[in-house]
Amino acid sequence: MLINVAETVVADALRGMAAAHPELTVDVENRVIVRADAPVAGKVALVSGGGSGHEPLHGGFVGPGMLSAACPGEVFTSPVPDQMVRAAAAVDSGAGVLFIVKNYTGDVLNFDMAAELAEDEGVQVAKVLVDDDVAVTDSLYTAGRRGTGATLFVEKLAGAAADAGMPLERVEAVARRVNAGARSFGVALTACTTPAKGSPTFDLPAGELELGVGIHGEPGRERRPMMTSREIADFAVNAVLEDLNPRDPVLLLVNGMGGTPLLELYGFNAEVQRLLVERGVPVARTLVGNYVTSLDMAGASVTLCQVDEELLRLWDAPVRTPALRWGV
Amino acid sequence: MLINVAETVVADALRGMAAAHPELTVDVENRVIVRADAPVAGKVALVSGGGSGHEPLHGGFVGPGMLSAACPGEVFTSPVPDQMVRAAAAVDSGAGVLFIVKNYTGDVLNFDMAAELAEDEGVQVAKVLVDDDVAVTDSLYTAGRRGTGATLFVEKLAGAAADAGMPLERVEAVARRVNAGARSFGVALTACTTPAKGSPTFDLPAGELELGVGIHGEPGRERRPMMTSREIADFAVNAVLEDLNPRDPVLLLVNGMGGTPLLELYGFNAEVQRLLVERGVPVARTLVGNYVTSLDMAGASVTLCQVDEELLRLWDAPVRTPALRWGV
Amino acid sequence: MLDADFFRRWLTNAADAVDRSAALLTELDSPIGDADHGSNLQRGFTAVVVTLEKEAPETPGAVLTLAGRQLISTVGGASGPLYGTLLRRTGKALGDAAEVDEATFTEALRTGIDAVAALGGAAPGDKTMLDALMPGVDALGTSFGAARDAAREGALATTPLLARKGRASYLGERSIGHQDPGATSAALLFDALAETAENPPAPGADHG
Amino acid sequence: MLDADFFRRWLTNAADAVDRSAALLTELDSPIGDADHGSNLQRGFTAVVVTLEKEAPETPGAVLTLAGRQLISTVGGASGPLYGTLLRRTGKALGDAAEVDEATFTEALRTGIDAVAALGGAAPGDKTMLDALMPGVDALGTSFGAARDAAREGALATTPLLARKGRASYLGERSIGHQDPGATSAALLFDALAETAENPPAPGADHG
Ligand SMILES: Nc1ncnc2c1ncn2[C@@H]1O[C@H](COP(=O)(O)OP(=O)(O)O)[C@@H](O)[C@H]1O
Ligand SMILES: Nc1ncnc2c1ncn2[C@@H]1O[C@H](COP(=O)(O)OP(=O)(O)O)[C@@H](O)[C@H]1O
Ligand SMILES: [Mg+2]
Ligand SMILES: [Mg+2]
Ligand SMILES: [Mg+2]
Ligand SMILES: [Mg+2]
Repeated sequence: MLINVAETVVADALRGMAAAHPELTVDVENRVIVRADAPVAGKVALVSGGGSGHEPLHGGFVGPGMLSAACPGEVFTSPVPDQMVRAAAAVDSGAGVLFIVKNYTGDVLNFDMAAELAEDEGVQVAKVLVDDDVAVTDSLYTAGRRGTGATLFVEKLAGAAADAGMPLERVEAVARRVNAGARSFGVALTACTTPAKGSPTFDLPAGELELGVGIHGEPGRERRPMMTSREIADFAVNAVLEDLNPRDPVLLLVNGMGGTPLLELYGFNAEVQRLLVERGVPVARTLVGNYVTSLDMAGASVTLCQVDEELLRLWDAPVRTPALRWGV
Repeated sequence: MLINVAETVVADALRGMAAAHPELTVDVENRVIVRADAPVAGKVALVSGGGSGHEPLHGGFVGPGMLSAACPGEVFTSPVPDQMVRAAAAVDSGAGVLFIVKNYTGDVLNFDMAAELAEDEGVQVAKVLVDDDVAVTDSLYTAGRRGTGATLFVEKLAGAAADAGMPLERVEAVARRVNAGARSFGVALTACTTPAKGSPTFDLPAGELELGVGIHGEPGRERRPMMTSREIADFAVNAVLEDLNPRDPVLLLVNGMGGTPLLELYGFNAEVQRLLVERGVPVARTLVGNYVTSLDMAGASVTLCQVDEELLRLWDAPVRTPALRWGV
Repeated sequence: MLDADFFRRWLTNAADAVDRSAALLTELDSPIGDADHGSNLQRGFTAVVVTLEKEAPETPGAVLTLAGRQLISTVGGASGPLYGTLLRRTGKALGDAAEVDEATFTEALRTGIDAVAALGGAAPGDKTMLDALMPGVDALGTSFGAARDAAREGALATTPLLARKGRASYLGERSIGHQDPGATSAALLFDALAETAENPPAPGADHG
Repeated sequence: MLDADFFRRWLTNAADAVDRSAALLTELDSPIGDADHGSNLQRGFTAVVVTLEKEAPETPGAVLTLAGRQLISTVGGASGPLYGTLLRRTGKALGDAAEVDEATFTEALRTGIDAVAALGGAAPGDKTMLDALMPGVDALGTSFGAARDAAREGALATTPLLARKGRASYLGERSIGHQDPGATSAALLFDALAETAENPPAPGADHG
């Protein structure tokens, strides 16, 4: 690992972000990344966060048209409520704050506590839970579906809604609509190595892969002998379409877990798109890259997000963040 | 590896690029990626290329403000002259074509042949060689310094010069000036795995690293026990500054080799910038990310590129490519 | 009777135990979690010890409430709010008495554990920290030693369970056969409690 | 006398040899290169065989020129233009004679090898394909078998050399102790040449 010591990994990264991105205000000590022009008068603010190790999520999505602030926790560990309260206070213009929370016990509990505290301080807070991962059965017997790739769509589309001047309830409604129409499935070809552990989080021999993994270096639902890109695409797309029957066109995210070369990701995208054509699912926009990662894990995930005309317009709306940029 | 078979990796990736980027015209069979609006009347065109496995270099840099076309070879193998000739014909508006060539025997020989052939076909061709890697002594006893991270700067700044309407000689002069003022140094924490070989290109035990690597999975100049991010930054920055004594401010690229998480890269950037402050080198702009990669290799490189006012203006000029985007 | 110093020593002993077992906890969190439980608790309990030293709260309730708040502010993850709530609610239940007897503490701890169950929505048998906390507090009526043994057994007994809460639940059947890291750290807390009770400070020692 | 068919068979044998040794060539290209020499040549020679079959050039010169052009168009890397130039220039030097004698071929091959040296700027001893090509062509005056042996020895003798050209030169001293992949493939070409000469086609066989 290219680190100093495990204990300073997050602080070191924040110092590096501060140096690279003058358009962000990075509070290294309190671990809050805020767009430098916050609060933006009259606009709803978006705060997200979660464990570190998923970069560019979330810090790389802070900026006009997307997040107002991000709270990075320790590697794979939800941030603490203090961070979210501080972020909310920094970005609230009076129009309220939307917390975007991936559905993990830790994230949910910490954001819940933060919401209470922030409201005590007079900030109007709404929350949206992202739970798009079809590998987990959403039942009483699990912590519920995990939040993975759809987080990018929720953050972008709700960010555009806020940018368009929508009030908090409407921004929240957009976020919920996006999450409701988005599903993901991920595979791992290797485990990842966390700084604290210093060795792979689980044992995955070359020549095998894990189907249905999340983004925290956990093993998936099932181990299989290595499959081809085409077979993996087949499995992932089928898993997603079993759960989502899109009537509208979709946004497609072919996401790398961090250690998979872009060359392979693009090849994987070719297979995914071929299948979607076969299945009659029109792809309105495609994003290929390492956006919601698990440190150095090799693997990929497929997220489909169905979009009506309004959501598509919000997707195309300008965004200017370190990792996602288009429009003016 | 997330692939079908080694033989189709490049073609598969090109199909995936075509599906993801409607703003590019991708000729999968002939392996040429061209911006869809080429040729652009009155403007000099830029053609680059090299082995695949370095993505987003070069295909991800095709678009307004940067490359007109890219020619991807097999993994780590220079493309063939036929590709470059075809690319040149597709993008030449009559104002001439600049070939941007990384200094490797294969790239140089193939681009040289292509230049002759393209000129036979009536295209005015200029060439610029990128050779920024200080790990290689530039002497009669080597193939000369390698082209690595500076390629991004040459492609961006010459692209902006062409976009500004400069004639071929001036675009070429800009490219040469950029290369002359740019130096890089890279380290590897792991080897990479090419599809054709299917196993790491060299043996690097955990707990050791290679100093002075290129971008083709070759070992470096020297193997050492693992160093901290700070020590590696120290070594890299010193190696670069031994060869480059910048009077002007610099553009800084803290580049990931592909397998190093963004979290670690930002931490590494913090160390690099701390050192540059200590050494009195003003950093005008910073770019942190996986831009010039070696498949899944873990590691990073540091590139400094000194810029006068004109070059800084060209850096800030708009660019709209899959991997680099800013301005309008 | 248990005074503020007793609880301070408990938490200090717990911090030491977490330090010693951090690698083990993270190791247990690898096959069925995300390999951070040890470093999470280490960060939290280190901060607790520092805060208790600095703020020197003077009642058992204040010690536990402060420690709980500190865990919430430094741990993150699932275990931060859960352990934080455990201590905070236990502390609140103790009120501002200068000393409490064992029965009062047992009842307060049960309140804290109930708060954990309410917050996390887990029940005994779901393969979580509750599987050590519940038997631990149940045996506390008998003795500190009995509580230690019961919590330890509870932690060990999580191995054959199918996880229904927390990250391990994502694994479904594959969560079976692994000991729950949170139950293991919960057992450490009872360990430290027994250790604290069994090793009273030398009379006349400076209680800070 | 050597006719077009002889050269076609040479290149077909060479393609077979490259196929058989592709993994070895890539393996040799790993410690001091970029692990692609085997797949590079395999791609190229496969294409050469296909083209020769399709276009059926009728003179030795035309066979070699076409094969060289095909290598340039399909191999890429350093070896593509170098081996392509080798065959193309050798072919050009043979002119359009329908048959050539061994001495003429030897001289033409020397021209081709000189073109490789001029193009790549390498000298003997630089640890490149030239270290097998040069001794090979020098011994060709004696016999095809002698050329094979000399080229093979030349390839083996690259092991202790310090590389001064190509990727291996980036390694400096660390290039010492590894056999050069390009010299190894060059020896394969002489191998295939000897094999071709030693196994004339059965009289009356269809020469396509
Ligand atoms: N809903 C819950 N109720 C009670 N305990 C839980 C719950 N979810 C998780 N836990 C406990 O938390 C432990 C994991 O803590 P930790 O690894 O620090 O957090 P995270 O899972 O966020 O990485 C689990 O082993 C389990 O004992
Ligand atoms: N300048 C040169 N002159 C002659 N031969 C060279 C030169 N550079 C490289 N070679 C030969 O090419 C071989 C490598 O070929 P290959 O691996 O196919 O290309 P690349 O180095 O571009 O990956 C080397 O082993 C060496 O024999
Ligand atoms: Mg965690
Ligand atoms: Mg090569
Ligand atoms: Mg954990
Ligand atoms: Mg090679």
